[in-house]
Amino acid sequence: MHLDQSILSLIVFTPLVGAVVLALLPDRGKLQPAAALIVTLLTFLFTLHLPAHWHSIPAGTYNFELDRVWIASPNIHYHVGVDGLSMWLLVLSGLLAPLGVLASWNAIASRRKLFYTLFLLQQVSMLGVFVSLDLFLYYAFWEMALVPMTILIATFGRTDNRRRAALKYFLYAFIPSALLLVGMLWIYNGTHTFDVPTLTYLAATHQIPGSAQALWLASLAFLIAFAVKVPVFPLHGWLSEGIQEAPTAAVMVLAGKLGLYSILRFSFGIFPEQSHRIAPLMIALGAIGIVYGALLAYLQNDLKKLAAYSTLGHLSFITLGIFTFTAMGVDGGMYQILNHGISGGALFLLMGLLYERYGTYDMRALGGLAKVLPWIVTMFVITALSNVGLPMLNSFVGEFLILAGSMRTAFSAHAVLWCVIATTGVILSAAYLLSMIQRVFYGALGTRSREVQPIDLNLREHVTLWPLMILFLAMGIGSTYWMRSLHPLATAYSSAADVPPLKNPIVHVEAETYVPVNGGQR
Amino acid sequence: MALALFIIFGVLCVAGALNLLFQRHPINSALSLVVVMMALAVIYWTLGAEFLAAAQVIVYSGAIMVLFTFVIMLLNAGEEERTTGSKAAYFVGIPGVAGIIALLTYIFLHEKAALGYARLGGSLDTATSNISEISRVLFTDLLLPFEVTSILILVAILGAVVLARREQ
Amino acid sequence: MVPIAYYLILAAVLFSIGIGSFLIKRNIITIFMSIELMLNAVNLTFVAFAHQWKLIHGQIFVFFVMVVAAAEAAVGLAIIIAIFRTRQTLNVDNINLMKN
Amino acid sequence: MPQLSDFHLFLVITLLKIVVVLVITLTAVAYTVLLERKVIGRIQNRWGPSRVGPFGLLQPLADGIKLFLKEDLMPLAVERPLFVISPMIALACALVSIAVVPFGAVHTVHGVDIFQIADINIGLLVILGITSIGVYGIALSGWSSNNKYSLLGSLRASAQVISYELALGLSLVGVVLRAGSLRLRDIVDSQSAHGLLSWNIIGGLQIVGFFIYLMAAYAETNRAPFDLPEAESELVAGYHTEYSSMKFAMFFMAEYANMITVSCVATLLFFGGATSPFGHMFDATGPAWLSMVMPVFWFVFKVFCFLFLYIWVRSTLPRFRYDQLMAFGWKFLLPLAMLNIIATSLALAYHG
Amino acid sequence: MNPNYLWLIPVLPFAGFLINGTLGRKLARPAVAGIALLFTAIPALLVAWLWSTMLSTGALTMSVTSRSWITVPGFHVNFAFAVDHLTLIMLAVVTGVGFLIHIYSAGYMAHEEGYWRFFAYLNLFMFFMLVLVLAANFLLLFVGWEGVGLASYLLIGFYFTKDSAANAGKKAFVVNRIGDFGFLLAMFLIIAHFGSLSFGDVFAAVNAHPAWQGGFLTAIALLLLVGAAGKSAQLPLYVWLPDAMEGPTPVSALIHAATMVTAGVYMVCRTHVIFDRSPLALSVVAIIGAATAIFAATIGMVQHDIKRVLAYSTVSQLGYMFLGCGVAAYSAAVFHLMTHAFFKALLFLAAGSVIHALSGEQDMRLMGGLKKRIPVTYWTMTAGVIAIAGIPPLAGFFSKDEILYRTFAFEANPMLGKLLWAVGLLTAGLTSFYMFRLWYKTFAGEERFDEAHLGQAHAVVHADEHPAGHDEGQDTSHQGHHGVHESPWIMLAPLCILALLSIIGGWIGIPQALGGSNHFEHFLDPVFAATTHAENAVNADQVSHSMELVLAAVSVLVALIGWFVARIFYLKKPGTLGARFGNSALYKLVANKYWVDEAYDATIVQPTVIGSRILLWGFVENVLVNGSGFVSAAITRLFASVTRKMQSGNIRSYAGWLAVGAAIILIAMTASALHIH
Repeated sequence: MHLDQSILSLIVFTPLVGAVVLALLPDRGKLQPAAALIVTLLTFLFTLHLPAHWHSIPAGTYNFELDRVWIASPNIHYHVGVDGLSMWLLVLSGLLAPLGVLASWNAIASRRKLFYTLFLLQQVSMLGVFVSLDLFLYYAFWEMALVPMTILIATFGRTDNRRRAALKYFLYAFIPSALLLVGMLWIYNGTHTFDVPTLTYLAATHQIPGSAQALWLASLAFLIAFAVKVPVFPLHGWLSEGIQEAPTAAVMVLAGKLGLYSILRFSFGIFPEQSHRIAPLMIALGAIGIVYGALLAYLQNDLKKLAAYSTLGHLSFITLGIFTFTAMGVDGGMYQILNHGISGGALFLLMGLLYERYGTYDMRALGGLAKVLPWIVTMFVITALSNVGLPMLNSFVGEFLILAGSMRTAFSAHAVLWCVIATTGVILSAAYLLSMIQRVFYGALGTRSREVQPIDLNLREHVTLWPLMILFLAMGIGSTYWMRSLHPLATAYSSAADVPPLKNPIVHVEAETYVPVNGGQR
Repeated sequence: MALALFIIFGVLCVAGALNLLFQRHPINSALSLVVVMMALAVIYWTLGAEFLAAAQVIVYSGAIMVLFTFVIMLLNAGEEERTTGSKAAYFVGIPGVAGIIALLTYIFLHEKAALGYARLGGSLDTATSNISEISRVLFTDLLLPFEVTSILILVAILGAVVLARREQ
Repeated sequence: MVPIAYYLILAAVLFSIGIGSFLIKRNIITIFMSIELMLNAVNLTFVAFAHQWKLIHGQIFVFFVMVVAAAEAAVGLAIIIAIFRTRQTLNVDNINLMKN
Repeated sequence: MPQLSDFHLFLVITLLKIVVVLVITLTAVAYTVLLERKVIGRIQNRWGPSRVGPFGLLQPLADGIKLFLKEDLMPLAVERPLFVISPMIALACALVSIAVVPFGAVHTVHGVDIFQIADINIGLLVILGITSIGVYGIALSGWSSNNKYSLLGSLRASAQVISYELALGLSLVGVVLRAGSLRLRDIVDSQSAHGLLSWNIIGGLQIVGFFIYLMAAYAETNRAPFDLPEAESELVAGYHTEYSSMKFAMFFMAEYANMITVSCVATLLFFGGATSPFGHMFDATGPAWLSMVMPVFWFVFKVFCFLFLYIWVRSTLPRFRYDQLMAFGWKFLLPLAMLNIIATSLALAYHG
Repeated sequence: MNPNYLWLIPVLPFAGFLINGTLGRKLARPAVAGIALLFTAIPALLVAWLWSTMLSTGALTMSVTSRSWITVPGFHVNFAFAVDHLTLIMLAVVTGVGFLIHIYSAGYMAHEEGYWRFFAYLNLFMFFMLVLVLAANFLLLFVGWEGVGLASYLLIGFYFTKDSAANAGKKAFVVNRIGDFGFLLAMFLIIAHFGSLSFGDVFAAVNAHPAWQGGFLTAIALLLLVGAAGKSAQLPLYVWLPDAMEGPTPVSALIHAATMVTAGVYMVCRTHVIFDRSPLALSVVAIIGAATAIFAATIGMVQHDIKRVLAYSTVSQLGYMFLGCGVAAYSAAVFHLMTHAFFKALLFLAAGSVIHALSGEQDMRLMGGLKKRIPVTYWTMTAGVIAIAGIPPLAGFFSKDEILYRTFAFEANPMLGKLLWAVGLLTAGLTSFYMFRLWYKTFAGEERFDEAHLGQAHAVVHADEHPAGHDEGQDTSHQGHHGVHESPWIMLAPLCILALLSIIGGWIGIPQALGGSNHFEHFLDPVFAATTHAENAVNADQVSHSMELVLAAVSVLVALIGWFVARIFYLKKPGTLGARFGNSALYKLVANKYWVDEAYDATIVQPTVIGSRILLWGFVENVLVNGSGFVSAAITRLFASVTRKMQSGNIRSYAGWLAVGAAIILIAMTASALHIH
């Protein structure tokens, strides 16, 4: 098989093989992290194949496609492929994984085997979600993502509250997933296919059978499952505790990507009209979430909590952007998914470094660290600025496009109002992030920072952080390089009028062609 | 003759099963079960499944039930006590059992004609013998499940050894 | 010529007796045996249907069931032995670790 | 007998066959005992039974009468039904196997083969199956006796039987592979081409399989050197300690019947069964009845040789220790049997 | 000159920033300063070259566009620089003054911890400031806009171990962000209406539609004004600038006086096409400007911290500039911007020199009589004070007078014009007063400082704050040389140059009424052409020339009065004014800066914080969001308490339920099957 066909499978299953290998290796010294590092680097290397061999394609078509029958009846395929969005998400996940391993190098001191095995499994499921073009395959990976993360939180959480946090995370993610499954099966019942391109085509040509009411409910089932995973504003009950407890490597991939990608690919793809219908609500929730997250972040004394609400704010930005259904908003939203992965990831990494040194996330106990940790403070400030959305750094491009799009959206009667509310987010985010910098790094030495011998970044930590810092700048200046491949999708979602042509015309759409296997023998 | 065989061994089956139910000593139950299995082996044979009949005798009667007997002897299990652990078992379960048996019987009788009749001896129209047909399918089409099954057995052996081994 | 339905009814009867025995018996080994009985009942339906459809696969399935039953018996009995060692009883009414 | 339908004729002839074979077998059992006593006596440099009848030939009869007339003791603590039924199981299982053994060339009367009671296409499996059922007799007898020596003996016996059953079964696979059938007639036929040379043990290169079979068979029948269940020095008399009179006789008979069965199987599988060692060399000579009787003669002769071997071994070899027995079975015979299967199948695949 | 060299102008300081930022820690101090100066000097030379090229070729504009920066379907933004005359002036000011201040800093900061950091930040600032002025579209302008805010944040918080400095930096950034909020919204509106952010496209579109008046253009203009007000410290958002004086003095000179804070003025001028279409917005600009001017001036009168006086003076002067913009006298505003850059930078640097001389003392009450001790500083500062006071023929007079005259002659709304002129005039008097007050208190009178203990009091104070060591902070570094001393020449040379500029800088814009030719305004004509044509008509009027003369005389008079008053109260009878008004409510109000900070805190910050703590955190988050989870958990638990009885732990009961369940499923299947039949 040509490499272009097998590359996605290679990407997804390399960590799986790695997980198996790790499970077999002994838990001795740094063997486990070293092996995990090799595996994740290898995966990252594979993901780099994608942008290197990328062909420009119209929306609704996919590169590196591979479509094999998995289960003949029900009609489930092993169908993988990527478009611009999923490609960059793969690369992003590929990049974050080795960084996560490096971040856990010393932070995880016991039960390393369990940690890295679960981490790799989590990686598998996440990569799998991004490449799946079959709903069922996707669902398998989607659910699989839940388990390792839950165990990671429950086992490697920071405080005694970890079990609770893990349970919360699990329930919040799992219960709506059941809705998703029902919605999926309902769709399958009507169309007899799980194939996403086919479903997208059917949806675009209004061929998905079912009453408007039923379609609406199905779309809600999809959206709620995704919105909880994002999380969108009132559904973020799990986020704060989850982020507080999860170890650095896990928290970097905890929120955002999966849910948002799923909304873009499945909610928008399969339920375009229903998504338009709910857009006003989502726009409002996005705007409120931005302000809400920022205000709550401002109140926190705990770094991780602050980061949690900051995450909520950023994800609300993206939600707002993609639901504007303007080319700017959707493009910016997708770009912001990548940005959030990097900026948020860097923030969590740095907080993890502080925690490794000082054993606390409490800002009241820290303070005055700038004097003694010059490199950390430099990185922290740059990261905070990236999160604030300073121009020339990555997040600005996304946030700007999102907000500009929200001003222009046709899907909300009060677009300008929501745009204004959302834009206050730029003030508030500056307020809380700079307060955080000030409380942790400026002023006099805090109680905890006085007790601990300061240690600045070592080589490993430099290696972990520099790629992100360089990416901040690169993605802030050269955004077109990344966004080129996102445009088709953005265009498709912004102008729902024209239907993307389907590469492979579908054959089995009529319900009559479906014959139960032994139905004829009675 | 087929009917005669069926009735003889069918009755033997049911009698054995009921004996299993009513005997209070586990060893008697076990022997009743052996009877059921032997009788079933004959019924298999009448349905043209000679290989299964032999396998039933060797595997079930000769291995599994011996194992049961062994364990009973090893644990020196006595007659069971009449404890009342669960009312649900009686008040819910027995009607459920009755319902199942009644329904299944009803369905099978209802569909009697559709289900057809059994011919004594070979059920396969093909000239090849039952056993070679089984082995052909088993070692060609279903080779993977077959091999997986052998792994299962291996795992079961190891599991049994680990479980039953006395703690050091 | 025996109707296939009779074989199936026989299987149903055996199966029901198996369940009934499961419900009534207290001795865990006997309960285990009733499971075997149920398995056998199901096997009978497989064989009967294999006969009806003239397909060998029913018999092969029975073969697999037997193998699984053997594995299950081995592991199950080992568990019973382990339970007996710790709790000194074979009465399931006294074995309720799952309670609460 | 024109008034009899085919079916009734079949029934009648079969019943007749059963009766004849049973009688012959039981007689054989009785005289095997005598043979054993005589041979062992000679080996131990004494006469053996010689008082009853000429050369002691009526000794089995005397023994039989004695056992029949003895008081049938029923200990108080036994599980009565099982205590009674287990010797029956043991004997029945020992005798039933004979039913599928072809002890002569094919010779039909009214469409019924008179030198074999039942010609089943899974004959070999039937023998294995019935052998495996035989364990119950031993196991139950020991347990129902409610005597710790009996129980230990029966546990030993059944563990031993189950363990060696594996090696036994596997040792036969090579033969089955070569014949391509489980029907005993087919197996015999597969060895009939060139007499001695095409026997499985020589032509089929199953000598390893044969020796595995031989060991396993000795263990299966609880015979020396594997007679641990009846080790007098440790367990009084093993599982039949509490038995007396007829019930004891049944166990006794079962043991020897098993010996005969096992010898039959060995003959059938490895020594060409009822075929002549000279192949078809003398087929044409002699009258028709001779061609009917000669195979039976050859069969009986071969079985006799095996029985003699049994006795010879018993009087020669000492008893194993129990752990040695198990280790020998699991760690030596079983892998060897598997190697034998692999080698055989490879060879067959190479030739085929 | 090849337009591609334009890229070099901002990129070189950025390179300096990168080098100093990454390697500076390991480099020697002269190397650090050398790098920073080199990467500032080259752009300055490039600007000079640019200037000469443009003058010689007569080319009005020069622009350069790179590949796309942000592209989405239907919208794209490039990296694009454009130079016109307005930009050229800004470039000259930024690079020129910036370079001088770099030189000064090399001396001023010589003993500071984090020398490399300081120069890295300064270079970063230069980069962003140059991007800001060179930008050819709104977004790139915004890049510079935010960037200078960042640099300002970093530099204000340079002494980050001091809480006040860190607070001030944060405050500056956040308040600036409020302005940016307006700027962003303005950009969104522009995108929504024009589909482009390029100055060229937008202004061309506006010019092409004369019918567009007010409406959305007013909205855009007002939002831009919010941005400008934030950056240029105008009335509602000025609060950050006085606090920003926590930064090192060269920073105050460069960022918070000469360049960054004028970005708002620059932006209004740059987008004057939009403002011109909205009289309402212009009026608001003018009113805000005037109000800020007088408001800040009043506060400036009573400050004791020398830098704070200058800070309020900056706010006030920026108000003048806004006033100029508001009456569409853009060239006058830019003129004032330029002269202000000269004299305010001078004043700050001189003040820095004073502070340096007094080892970190900033309180004017503890100064006095320094005239003899630091003569160069004294004389240069004098030039600056006279310039800002608006006394001819120094620079401040011409530019300020131009604005006042234009205000008086404001045609669109004569009433408002007269009113604002009055306010401006009053402010001019106040400016003169407080500047001379500063001058007298610093240089004249008796020496009120305790020379023996100079710097030590601060050292003690700071020792309390920083027990960790004596090597921290700005003040302790001055301990090395006790006694009042003149600054080294590396600091004085820039002072002298700036003093010279403050004196002669105004001469390029002498109005025709005073016999000049107003070169400056004509130079800017191409940029403000559309607006200034109308003004020229006024200028052409001889009557207005005489009027202009009268007005100039009045303003000079007011300035002299201010000087005179200051002379009475601070030279002749020091202390009398304080004695009379020291306890009055008015004084307290002014001295406490009208309690604006407190008012903002009480009306905006605290309600937000408390509201979000109680309502959002207490109610929404913990009751609604988390509570919903608890409620659903409780409901589940309720159900479970019933159904769990089924799970008795007895395997037989499980089997019973299993059996009945199987039966039920069978019944259902049978029923449905029969139904189908």
